[in-house]
Amino acid sequence: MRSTVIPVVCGVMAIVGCEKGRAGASPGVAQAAESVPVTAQPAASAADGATITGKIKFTGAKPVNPKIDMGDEPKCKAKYQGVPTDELVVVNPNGTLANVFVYVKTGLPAGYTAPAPAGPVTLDQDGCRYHPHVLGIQVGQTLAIKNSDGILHNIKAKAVKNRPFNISQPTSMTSERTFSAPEVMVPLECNVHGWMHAWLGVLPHPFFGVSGADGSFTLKGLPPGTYTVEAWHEKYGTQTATVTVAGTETKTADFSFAAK
Amino acid sequence: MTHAAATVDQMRPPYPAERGLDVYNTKLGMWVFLASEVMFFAALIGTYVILRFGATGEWAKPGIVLNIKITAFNTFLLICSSVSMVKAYAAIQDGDPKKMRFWLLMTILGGATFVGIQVFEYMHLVEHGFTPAGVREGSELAGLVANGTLPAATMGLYGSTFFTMTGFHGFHVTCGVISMAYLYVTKALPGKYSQQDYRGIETVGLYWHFVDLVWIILFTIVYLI
Amino acid sequence: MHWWLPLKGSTFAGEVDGLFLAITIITGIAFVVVEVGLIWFVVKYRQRPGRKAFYTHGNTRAEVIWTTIPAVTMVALGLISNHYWVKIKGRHSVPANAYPIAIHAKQFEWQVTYPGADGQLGTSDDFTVRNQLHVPVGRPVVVHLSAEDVIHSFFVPVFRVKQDAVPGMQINSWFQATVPGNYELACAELCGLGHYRMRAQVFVHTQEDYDAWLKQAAQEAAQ
Amino acid sequence: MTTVAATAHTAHAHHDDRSFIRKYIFSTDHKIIGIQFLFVSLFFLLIGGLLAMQMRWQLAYPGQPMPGGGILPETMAPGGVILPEYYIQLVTMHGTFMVFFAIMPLLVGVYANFLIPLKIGTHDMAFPRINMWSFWSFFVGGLVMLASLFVPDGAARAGWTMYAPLSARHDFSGASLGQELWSVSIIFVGLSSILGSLNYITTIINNRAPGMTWFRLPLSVWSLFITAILGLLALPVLSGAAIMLLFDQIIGTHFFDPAAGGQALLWQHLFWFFGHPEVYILILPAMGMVSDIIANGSRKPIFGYHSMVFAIVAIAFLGWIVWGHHMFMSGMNPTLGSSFMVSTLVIAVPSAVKVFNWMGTMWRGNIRFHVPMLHAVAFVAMFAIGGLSGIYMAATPVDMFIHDTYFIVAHLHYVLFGGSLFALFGAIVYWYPKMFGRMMSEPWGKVHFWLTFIFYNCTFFPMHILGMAGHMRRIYDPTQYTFLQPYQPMNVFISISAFLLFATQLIFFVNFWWSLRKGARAEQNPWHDNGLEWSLPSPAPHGNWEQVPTVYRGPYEFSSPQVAEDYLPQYKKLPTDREPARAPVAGH
Repeated sequence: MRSTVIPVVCGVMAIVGCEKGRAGASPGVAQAAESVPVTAQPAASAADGATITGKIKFTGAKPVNPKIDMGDEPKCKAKYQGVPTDELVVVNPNGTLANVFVYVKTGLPAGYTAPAPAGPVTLDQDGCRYHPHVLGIQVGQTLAIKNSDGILHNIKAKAVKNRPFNISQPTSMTSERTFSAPEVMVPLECNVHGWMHAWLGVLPHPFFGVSGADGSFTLKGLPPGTYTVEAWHEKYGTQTATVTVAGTETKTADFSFAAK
Repeated sequence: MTHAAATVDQMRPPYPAERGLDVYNTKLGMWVFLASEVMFFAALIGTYVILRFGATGEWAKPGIVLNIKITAFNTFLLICSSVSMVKAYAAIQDGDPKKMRFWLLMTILGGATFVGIQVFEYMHLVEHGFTPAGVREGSELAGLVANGTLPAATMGLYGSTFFTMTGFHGFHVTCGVISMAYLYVTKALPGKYSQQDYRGIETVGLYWHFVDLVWIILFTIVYLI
Repeated sequence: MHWWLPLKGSTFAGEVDGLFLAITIITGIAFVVVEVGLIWFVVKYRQRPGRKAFYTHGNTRAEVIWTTIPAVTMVALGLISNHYWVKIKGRHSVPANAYPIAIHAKQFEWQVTYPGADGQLGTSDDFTVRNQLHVPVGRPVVVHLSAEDVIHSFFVPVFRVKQDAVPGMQINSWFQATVPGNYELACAELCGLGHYRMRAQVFVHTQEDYDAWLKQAAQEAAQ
Repeated sequence: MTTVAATAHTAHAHHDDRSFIRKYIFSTDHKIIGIQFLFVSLFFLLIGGLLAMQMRWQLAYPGQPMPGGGILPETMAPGGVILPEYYIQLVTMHGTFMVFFAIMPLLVGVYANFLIPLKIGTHDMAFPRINMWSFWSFFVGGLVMLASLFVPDGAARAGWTMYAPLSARHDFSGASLGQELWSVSIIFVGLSSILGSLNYITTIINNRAPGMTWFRLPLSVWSLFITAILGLLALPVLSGAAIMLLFDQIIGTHFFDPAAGGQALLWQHLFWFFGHPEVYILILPAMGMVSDIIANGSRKPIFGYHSMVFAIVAIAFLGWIVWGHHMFMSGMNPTLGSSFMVSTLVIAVPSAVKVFNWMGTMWRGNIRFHVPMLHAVAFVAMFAIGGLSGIYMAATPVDMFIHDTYFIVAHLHYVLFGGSLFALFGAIVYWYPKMFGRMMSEPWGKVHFWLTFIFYNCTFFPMHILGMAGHMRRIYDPTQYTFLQPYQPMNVFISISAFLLFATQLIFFVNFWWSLRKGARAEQNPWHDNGLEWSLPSPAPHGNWEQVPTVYRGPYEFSSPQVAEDYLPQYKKLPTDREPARAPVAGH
């Protein structure tokens, strides 16, 4: 029976072009994805071209993130000393705000195209939380979704401009997906663990970053021009700044979010 | 079928009454088929009734959403086409193929016009923002919903049921028109119907009256009530 | 591994199991009659050369008998079952003094809301715990079931209780736990790819343990 | 007229001049159409079985790579490990294929088409061309359903019952195109079934041979007639529901979406209003054919022919008012539950009557154990179990515990496999000579029967025990629940039996294909039966009779004292027989 089914399977697969995930994303890239600032772009162009950098300041009382009750997931609970909390608002010791997605919204020359980098961006599910919590990816670049917990997670991407998906990972494994259209932001969630949320920014160019432990970001290798740079935060919304750069100069654009 | 004897349909008059009931196969078959059609529309209408009377909040106001006048005329037209169908049937029973052709043609035209008007009505409704998914954002009707003239809660259900029920009825009318036109060209014009054998007319007539009846029910519950 | 029903954990578990046993006896008799009869006929009346079968078109009395007996049994069974059905699931079956707990089912978790100190749902001191159902023993508990997205089904085997949670509806289901302990709550209606893991723990406490837990949990939830 | 008849008769002469295509592909001959249904639905039976095997692997060895699973794409089983979303697709498609594309077409598509004209004595169906469309509509539906397994995001995954809103909203299920293709395919099946039914009904009412009065009809024809009525009235409801579901999926209507005012339970009511008559569509024809085979095997007239007929009719009527017993736990008004419980328990009575009458038929018989008879007796034994286990569900308080557990799975497989499928194996062997002019191998038939009987019970009986433990249906990994972990050995046992059961079926398929070419030539009446079809040569020629036979008596005159041999065909005229009142119509 199989013998007759296999060709059908393969044939139809070929026709509909079901994306096939290859297991294992290079850990190096995974680091890059998590470390700060993220600049998904070839180093060659970094040398020439301008740079926009800045810090995300945070003013006002530091809000408390809700606790997560991992009572029925001992495997995840074991990975924390204290009670794990949500990552809704992460304020760094130096009074800056982490997990802010900063990207060039407008201003690039018409028809500007950037080839998608070869390496994947890794989204790791570890301790029943997403790492990183906020990340960016280029159109066509591979998103490697990794399950380090070895328990069931499902990843539901509530995309609007891209094809939404909802896949599951019953054990430690890696699945891969790509995105075809720019979309800021694509909400990712796990329905098995209602608290698990991540935000994915899909852009056609490499000029984006996420503020990290020092609250800073850097957009490298910009062609000369005047840009609208937008900073997005999952709770405090967006802010924009207009920056004009030329040559290889470095301009600063700081943002400041106030507690609500 | 090589052996014509096996299928009564292909026989020319005098065709035999079947054993079993004294009804020829196509007529019996049509009655049986209509039984199944009844169940189909029963499912759609039953759904409408359950959703409408199970709905929380008041039901959408047909008088505001729809153009009752045009549809009333359309209903009248369909009833007339049923009458002309009867006339065609009576004509061929009296052995007057010419008269039968005329009335059959009238029926076809009536049905075709009905479908045309319904298409026009649909375009009109969608243009004003009434769609199967409910009221379209930023449309004329959306305004009426905003100012409370129309209930926001039930417009979606009304759109779903209205378009499904009337749509499938329209589909049935279209099928009827096509089959009548087919019979008109292949049987009526070549004069294959006679006082002895007018099974095609009788069978399609049954179907046509059924479709008419269904519309009267739909018009009442979807447009008037 | 039991070869029979699991532990009786609620007041009506006994009644359900009793009915189950009764049906097993009735069907058991029918089963033996049919299967033994078949085997007997198959052996006794197997083809033998030179014998002709007994030519008969039936026997009205026999047919009346084996139509009546099942009919009577079935109707009787229906009446008995209905008695318990009305008692367990009937419109007005929920005891007046039942302790309210709200359960909201969503893909793929149970959000259990407790009434807090005042024992009333819908007040400020309510708090919600995920995938943990704590109930006091020996006291009727009424569960207000609702669903977020798709149809789920609230199923606690030891309580013998099952009730679908339907989006757009609020359904009340009650039970009274009789044996303190730690059990499991499962989703019994296919609700998506995480269905098999839509599981919660059920803790049946003595009243004082329950009160203690309620107090502590409320504090944790508060901060 | 006589000239027409004459030309017709010459056309009957056994070489007929139609092209291969008209003869075997787009044929309007009821026998060819029956055979087309047979081949296609046997293929889908294998597909359904294959899906079940994958489920059983996952249940026995959760999360372990399935042998040969490597060929499946990453979206189904990466490295052969079945994914939860693929598992629920397996659950859904196994049920869908078995119900709509295997059992139903095997019973109705194959045997209503093949047997009705042969057994009532006519040349063909009333509407041969509609009959052809019925097959091709079914075929298209099958292809669509098969294709839906391989589209992006995979096949439908809400169970074969497609409970909304899981089935209606892609963001809930994770499926997309596959879910829509399911609805499309079901609409085709519904159309096919309606076209078929109106054909069967018209033919049986109108085209019976002279002397073939209603109460001389074989029970197989009676049950197929009632089944056709059920199909005619039930399938349109399913089609309507499937259309609404499809609209919810693609044009954003809100029939089943509570978020926008729709009603989730509406789908269940529509589905089960179709679904319960469907249950009887899946068993009545089996009962009818088993009655024929048992009478033949016992060499005795059917015990209580009339009450058998009335039982079928009663089941058909009651079948319309019991659909709610699938919804006792759905939040439906409990008072309705009470009435549905009573009607459900009452419907057990006619089934009981049939079982006892079958036993009565065997009582003091002279039983021959040819392969069809073995399957028929197994049918009675297994159907009895399936029927009895149904009583547990009918009793609502017990249903509260076993609803949606493996007890239900056991019950429905005892009825559908132990019932319908055993009857079908019997029927296939029994009418094989009339279809293909050859006999299937007797010894291999017996081997297949006994192995099937053993492994079948090893597979499905333990499921009752799992159900009593509260083992839920449609779960991907039972070991997630501590209260189910002790039962894992039983799951393993069931799976191994299931694999052996599947392997055993290959014997049947080999026997089937081998006999097509190499089987012993069949004589005209190999089983010494009374039906009209046995008055024809094997295989039955195109157009059946030149002059349809006249019927002088009922179909079950075995061991009649009137004749020396132990059977007396309906078409055999004894000196004492008088011609029926109505002479045959010219040309028939």
